[in-house]
Amino acid sequence: MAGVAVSTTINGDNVEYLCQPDETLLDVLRDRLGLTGAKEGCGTGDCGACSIILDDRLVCSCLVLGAEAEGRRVETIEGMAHGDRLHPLQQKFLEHAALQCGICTPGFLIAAKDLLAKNPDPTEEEIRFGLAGNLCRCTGYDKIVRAVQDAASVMKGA
Amino acid sequence: MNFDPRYSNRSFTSVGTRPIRPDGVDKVTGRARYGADFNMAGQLVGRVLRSPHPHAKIRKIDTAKAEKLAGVKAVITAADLPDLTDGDAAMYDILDNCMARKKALYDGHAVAAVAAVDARTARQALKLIEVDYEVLLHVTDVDEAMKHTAPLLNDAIFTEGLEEKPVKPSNVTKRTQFGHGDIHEGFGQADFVVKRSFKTEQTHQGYIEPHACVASVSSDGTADLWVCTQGHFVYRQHCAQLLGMEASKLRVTSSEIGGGFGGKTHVWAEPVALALARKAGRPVKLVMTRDEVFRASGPTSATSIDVRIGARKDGTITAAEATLRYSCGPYAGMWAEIGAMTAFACYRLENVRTVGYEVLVNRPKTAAYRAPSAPMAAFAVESAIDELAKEIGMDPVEFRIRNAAQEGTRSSYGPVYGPIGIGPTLEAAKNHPHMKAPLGKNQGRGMACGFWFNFGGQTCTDLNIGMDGSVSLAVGTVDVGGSRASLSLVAAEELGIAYEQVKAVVADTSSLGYNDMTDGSRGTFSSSMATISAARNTIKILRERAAQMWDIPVDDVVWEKGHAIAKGEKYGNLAALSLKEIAAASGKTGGPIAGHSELVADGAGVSFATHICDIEVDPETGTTRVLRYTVVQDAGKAVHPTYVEGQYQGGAAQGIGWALNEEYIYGKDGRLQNPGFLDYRIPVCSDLPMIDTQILEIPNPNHPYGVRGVGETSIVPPLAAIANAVSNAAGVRMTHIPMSPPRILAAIEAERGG
Amino acid sequence: MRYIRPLSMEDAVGQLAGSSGTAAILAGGSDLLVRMKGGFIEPDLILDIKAIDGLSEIRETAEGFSIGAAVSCALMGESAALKGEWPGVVEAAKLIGSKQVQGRCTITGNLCNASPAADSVPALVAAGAMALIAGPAGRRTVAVEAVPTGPGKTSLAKGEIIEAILLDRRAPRSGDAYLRFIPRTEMDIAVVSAGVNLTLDEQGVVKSARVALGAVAPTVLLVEEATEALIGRKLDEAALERLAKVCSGACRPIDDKRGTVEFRRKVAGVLARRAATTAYARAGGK
Amino acid sequence: MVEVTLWGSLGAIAGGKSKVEIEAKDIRELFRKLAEQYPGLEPYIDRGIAVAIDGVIYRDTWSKELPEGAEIFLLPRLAGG
Repeated sequence: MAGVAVSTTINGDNVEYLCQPDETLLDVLRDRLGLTGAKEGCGTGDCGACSIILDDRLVCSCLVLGAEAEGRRVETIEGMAHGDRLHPLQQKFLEHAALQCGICTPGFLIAAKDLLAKNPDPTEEEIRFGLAGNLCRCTGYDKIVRAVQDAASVMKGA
Repeated sequence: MNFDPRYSNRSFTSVGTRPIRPDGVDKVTGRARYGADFNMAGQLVGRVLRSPHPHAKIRKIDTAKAEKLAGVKAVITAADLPDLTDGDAAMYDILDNCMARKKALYDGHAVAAVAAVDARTARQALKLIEVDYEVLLHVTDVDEAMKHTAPLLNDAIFTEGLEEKPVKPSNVTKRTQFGHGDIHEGFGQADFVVKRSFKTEQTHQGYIEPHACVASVSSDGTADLWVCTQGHFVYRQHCAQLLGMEASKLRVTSSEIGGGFGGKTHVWAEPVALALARKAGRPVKLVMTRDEVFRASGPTSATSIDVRIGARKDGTITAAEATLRYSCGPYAGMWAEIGAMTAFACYRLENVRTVGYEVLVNRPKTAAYRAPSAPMAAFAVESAIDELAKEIGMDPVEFRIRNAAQEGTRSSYGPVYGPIGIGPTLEAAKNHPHMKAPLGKNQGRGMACGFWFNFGGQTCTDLNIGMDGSVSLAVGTVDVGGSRASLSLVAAEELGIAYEQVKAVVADTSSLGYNDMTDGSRGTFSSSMATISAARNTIKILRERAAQMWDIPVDDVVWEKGHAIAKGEKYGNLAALSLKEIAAASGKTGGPIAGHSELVADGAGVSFATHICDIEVDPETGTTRVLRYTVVQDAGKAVHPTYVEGQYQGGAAQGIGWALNEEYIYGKDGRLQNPGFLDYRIPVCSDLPMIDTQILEIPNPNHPYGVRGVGETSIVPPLAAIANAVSNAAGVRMTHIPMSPPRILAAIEAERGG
Repeated sequence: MRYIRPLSMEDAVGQLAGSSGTAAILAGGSDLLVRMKGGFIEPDLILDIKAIDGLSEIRETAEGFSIGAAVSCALMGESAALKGEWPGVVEAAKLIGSKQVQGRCTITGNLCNASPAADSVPALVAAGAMALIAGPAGRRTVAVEAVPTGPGKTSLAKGEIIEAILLDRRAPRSGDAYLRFIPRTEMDIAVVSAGVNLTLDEQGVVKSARVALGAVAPTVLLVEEATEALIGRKLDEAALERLAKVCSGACRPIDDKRGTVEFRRKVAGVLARRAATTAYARAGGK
Repeated sequence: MVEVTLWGSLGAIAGGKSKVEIEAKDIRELFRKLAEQYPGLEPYIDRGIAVAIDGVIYRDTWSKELPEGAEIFLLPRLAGG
């Protein structure tokens, strides 16, 4: 099986890698590039823990082949903070304790970032449906929704 | 060692505040390392071959072809995990569950495993392993399995706990009984009796992180295991015993854990990974797929429960009885026993009897799931209580208040209660605005109570003072939901310093003494007790050092607000010494400063909750919508209230999923039909409303701060609270969990006579 | 195993026609990668069609809309023109999976996966959508309901690729709607679903109607009796009752992990009725 | 002398008694004497029994004293989640 040479942009950096034709982008990120922030909770697009943004679209990286990233822009949780300055969503997740075990948190943050980019002033219902592709088993979602609401109001003010 | 755990009323500076958790930034930046986020040089990929049959004799396993495949470095079967359990039946079951020995006992039972250079090779190797099965008749339903005609899972099992010793083997491993008084007499006094049968389907803990570990075994017998677990010390003990290793040579590091809820209290893949690593001579990473998680780890019991409760016209319960049958998977358990103990624990009963039956079925080995066994029993009992209140014509809250257990009540499982919170949670629920909010068409309100024991157990904590006066707190209870924050607050409280000055870590098994696992809601209860004890031991040393620095008797030194203070007029010119100053001088005053604590935390203090919920039912489709949900629970003392709320909300959400949609669905072929998050439907964000919480604080007399465990009780009432709400909304009593739309619609149609 | 990304439809068809072994077309990948993960398929060739010119576009033509095979459902939701004319089709497309899956999945993939429970298919069938197919013998157009022939099976010949889904321009006073039943609010596969497409005359009487049901038979059902039940009537209670009844009657469902025969039968009628009510209102009926 | 209450199933093994009188000052002595007087209980004790003393449950503490007149209750050792 011949490897596929891929040249892509991840969190603003040019990255080149070789991957197998059937290897998912999630596996490439985690196993080849050491970017383990995206998690594999199911591998079938049902939990959202591996969420990334691919050319401004929110996707599950487990449902994207590594080969497909050629020439595209990938954003992962590792690129969300600027240096030591957290993104407002990250800060609000901490302040609201919107995480318990934290395994779903990177996926939620990426999905919430995409949500606010497209809808800066979402209603509670829009947040709930916007984040319905991300499973959390610890929090009951209450504090996650509140953190996103709070972040949205901070980001609007900024 | 003379630690006094008794509660003393005091005011707090740090405890009760809501700071950001110490592991938080790593978790929001993707830096935190979970089970699958760790790698070792030269690591292989481990994969497990699983039985496709629910019940089959394993005649022969031929691994020759797999071993010859290029890139395969080890293939193991049960033969590579010889029985070293020495008559320990519980350990033997764990071993057999890790790798089937003579029979595959459920769809998904491990039968062999490989380690290969990459995942693709490992997958191919699994296909080359030839297993010769003799397929046997199987049984997956708990009631079916109890019948005399049912296929036997284990012909060496004879039911324990019967008055007459049985002569035939059975799938029922044990009968247990609890209670007091005379129920016949009690029912004789009743004006109203409700008798109902209930069923609950099997659910999974549903943690988002699949089981994952990396194992490495050196030729000198030392080994390392990196693993997501609720109890790395217990994993070490079990792995060492199963593999014939010395515990001290196996260092287990607990990774960040992506949810457990009881499902990570148990070794599944870890002994297999170690055996592969030992055989291959290279580290092995073994990560379960989601499909494997559902098929071969976790689940709780499926149950079948009969309840009978009688009461007088005035609303006094005169007798209560329950028969509870819980599935254990293929190995003996004590799940019905726990159900039988908790069933009526909320009530003050003169005559009560519960009988539990542990039942073997061809399903995965039952594991603990958050207040294990209690939610199903509470579903049955609290449903019947609601129905009885209705028959008597009493408000369901009033009826419960009238019969609630209180301090001095003999519990239905035996001992007499100390100060408890069931009454206060009921009163709070009664006065909650939620209770008075108006309801619309097709909407119903339900409420229910729940009880859980809470545990303590063996706990060991180290508190080290750095040369700069900062504090390292090493605990041995895995942090499953924010306990490092709570324990840092406790250390800060005792030492009288800022929360930020404390850094808590979960130490590996070679760095700290043995700890029981984080289960039974014991994490914060036990480790806070050990942290208080360690901090007090540290303060004693700090006072001694200060006394040395001042050259005065230690008895004249007190510790206040993070400083040593020389007490009395004569020392008026001595400025208080800060922790930092004492630490800086420690090299001259006797060396490093540390406090330790090793204790058995007893007296965990039982916990009670009352939940209220509103549900709307679509009578044409059976769809439900949770409109509003309120949790009232006693925390003893909420150390970090935000995380206490989080436990309440999370437990409620899991209970809502269980009540409405989650279930293991087996086909006639005994295979699990829905081993994935698409068809095993845990609640998503848009399924739930905000979950209101009310924290009550009825101090636990057996903890210095009054802390009780809070993690589990919140999953006990939801099944019943929702069943009561759905029943009220739909106008028909729901007796089968989950109340999925087809079940609700069928019940409505049956009620209509349609 | 090979991964290739052709730049033209001719190249794609040639690669596909010339391939030996299993070939898989990759557009959104939300079904393909799941099947690969589960070990149900190990393709020798993965043909990524997203780089083919025009395949990722929604084109408005004089006849209507041409939705390229690589257009994500999220993109469909962002097309005001498409949503304006075919709200039912768009809402069906927007129900597939999560936001994450929306960013990848396509209605063509949904059609070719040939699941009886596919969300967009009943809406497309009700809409009378056509599939434009490119193959070694040139191009052909077929009704979408002719594509799936059974669970997991299609009528596409070797080397054939669906290039686009075609929707007509709307006649005045037309409306469509799609509803599905799932136990959760999101992230589920339809237990039963209904798509309804209506055109009314100036009096609000139904002139033409197409009703399609999902997950109640091996392929999506176009219910002829439902058309009969609606045409020539205003959507009064009696018409709706009759619609629900014929839809329930037309079902040939099975018991499975997602629902029972009785449940699907009953709810098919309920959904058809509710979807028809919405479609009627969208068509301007009162 | 303390009076010890056994839970239902345990009582059956101790000859149908729900309460037994034992001369024991702490949990360790209680277990030893119970095993001597009711050999059927030994496997249960080996597997683990919890002792509730005046309502407080102790799981592992041999040295815990049994005060005269205290309510002593034996319970199964439980699992948690």
